[in-house]
Amino acid sequence: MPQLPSNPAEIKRILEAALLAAQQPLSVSELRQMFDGELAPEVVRKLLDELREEWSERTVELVQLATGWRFRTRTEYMPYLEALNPEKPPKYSRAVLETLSIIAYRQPVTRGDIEDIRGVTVATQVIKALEERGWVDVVGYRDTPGRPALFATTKKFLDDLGLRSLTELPPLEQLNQTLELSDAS
Amino acid sequence: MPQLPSNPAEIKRILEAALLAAQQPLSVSELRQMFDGELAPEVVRKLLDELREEWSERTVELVQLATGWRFRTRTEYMPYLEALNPEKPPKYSRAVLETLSIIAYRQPVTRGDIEDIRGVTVATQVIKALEERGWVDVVGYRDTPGRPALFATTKKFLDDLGLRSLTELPPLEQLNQTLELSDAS
Amino acid sequence: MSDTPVLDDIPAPQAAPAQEALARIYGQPLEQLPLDLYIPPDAMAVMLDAFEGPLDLLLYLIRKANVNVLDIPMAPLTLQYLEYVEAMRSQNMELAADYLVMAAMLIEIKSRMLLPRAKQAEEDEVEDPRAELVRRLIEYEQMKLAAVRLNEHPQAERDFVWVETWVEKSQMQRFPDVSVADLQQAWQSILRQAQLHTSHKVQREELSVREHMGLILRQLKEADGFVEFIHMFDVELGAPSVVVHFLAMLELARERLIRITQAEAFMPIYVRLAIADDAETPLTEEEAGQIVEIPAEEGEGDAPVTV
Repeated sequence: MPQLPSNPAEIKRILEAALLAAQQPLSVSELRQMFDGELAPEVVRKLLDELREEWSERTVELVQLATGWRFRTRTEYMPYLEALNPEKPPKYSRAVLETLSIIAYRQPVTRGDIEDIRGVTVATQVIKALEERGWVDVVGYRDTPGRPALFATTKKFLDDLGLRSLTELPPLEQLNQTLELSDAS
Repeated sequence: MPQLPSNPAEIKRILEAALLAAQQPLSVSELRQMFDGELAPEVVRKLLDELREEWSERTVELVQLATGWRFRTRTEYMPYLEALNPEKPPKYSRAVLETLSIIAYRQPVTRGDIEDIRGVTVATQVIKALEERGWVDVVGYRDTPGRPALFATTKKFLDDLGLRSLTELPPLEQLNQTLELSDAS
Repeated sequence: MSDTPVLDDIPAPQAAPAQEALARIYGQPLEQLPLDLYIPPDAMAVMLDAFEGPLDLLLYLIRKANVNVLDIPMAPLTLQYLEYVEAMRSQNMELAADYLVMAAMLIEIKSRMLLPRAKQAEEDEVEDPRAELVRRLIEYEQMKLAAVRLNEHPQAERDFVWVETWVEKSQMQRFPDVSVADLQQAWQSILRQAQLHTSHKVQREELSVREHMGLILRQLKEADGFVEFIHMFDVELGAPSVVVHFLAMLELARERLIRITQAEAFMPIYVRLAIADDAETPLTEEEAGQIVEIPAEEGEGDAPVTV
């Protein structure tokens, strides 16, 4: 186990190296492993905040996600990077996106719940596409006849959208207020 | 296809973003693809040289390989990254362990001594592995024909095994007894 | 038969407004719906693609007419909805199934609204037959908008790439862990082997002497020449250590690994590593006369280590 450097600047560089090389987001506790747990979580968090600040004006940015911290390229460079990578991520149909929204905002939901909201049958491949992306999974079964599977979004979904938690999802349009207002009138 | 920025600094930032995000080395011609080939190879090379210089003091370095350019984590951070991803540690072969134990218990010994005890030839890489580990070294040469090197264990060996001195190794007598007992049973 | 106001601006499939695209199909705006009930299969496919379902179609009709969701004119809406569904049904029964369920619901709501309301019920907040439909439309529209927002949110691989700098694994040399128990086991395995081959007798050997032999050799190697005998000892380590050190030195001398020399009696004793020259270049007569070499036991130097 390597030594804990006495110099905070050096510790920060080690955190930076680890985060730049990581294949998945690294949590504070994972980062502390590098120093045999000898570094207090608050210190790691403080250094991470400093790192985020240091990188804020650069081509890649340090973001805090659901499962930890990770560097990512700034969105403005994507048009150029796309030219390098001919493999494009899937572009989702409205059916997939609406299903994803319902799972994200109303989770946990069954396929029946999704169908009730959308007013149409949900094709198997719609849910499958989301499961294959690792964005939704089955978190349980509702205790009703047929024991339908309950779907919820995963941490990967939050990570891939750069969110720390579901509360960071874009707020829903407050359409209900209109309803209440006009009911009152 | 995005526009070629007029500002060289901006082009450099795009190259940087691409190289940081790339999963494999990027050649000059691949990098030029991002600008629809409108950027002269010499310009790309010059900017890459500048980037290498800019990153020379940082946690990752830009290196030129046979197949292209790539950011690489500096070796000094490896021990920390290793602590982050504890892989299953490799194991020494029986030959290495037996050689080590002979050197530990019978030091200083020549390769011939080890071969006599083990009854088999000791491959060069066996002793080399232990020397590279810093666990054994040559402490002298026996005054016999061929002047064979005498190997002994080092202080690092004791440190790494958590011993204060060789006397803390299990006594051979005890080992022999254990052996006899287990043979008898 | 309709007692609700007719909404002229709800587009019928026969007369879709040309200004605004109904949908975009493969990037091309669909500005006009087919003009009569005969819809070419391609156009029908386009139309079915344009709506995500009956709720989507209803929302479209309502928004297009710019009427309040909370006060839906059921008769014209139902009428127009049915015209669309009829067009779809003529082409694709399976897909129209969801739409037919909704059509039935609309007709039911419309008929309930036509029923005269009891006077007393009017004061008691009778539930509007449209309430459930309105609730569903609002919830669906909320999710539909959320989907658009979600899709606009930066997404990994589409809008940004994770940074994953290369770690040259080959540089990361991992060493095996070895414990005392491993050594013990290795030794036992050597003994087993030895027992199989020979009837060697394992003798007790003072390990500490062996350790000090190594220490002395290393000490001399670092000194790279003569070291005064008394400097070879660290008295602070205590008498047992000094004794063992001395025994180790004798053992080394016996094994001809070191040379211990004294120019004459009572002069300092020097210790140095045995070097190749010792054997090949004999000392000069004078040197030989002056240097008293502490003799090593002959014939033991290359004896194999007993196991």
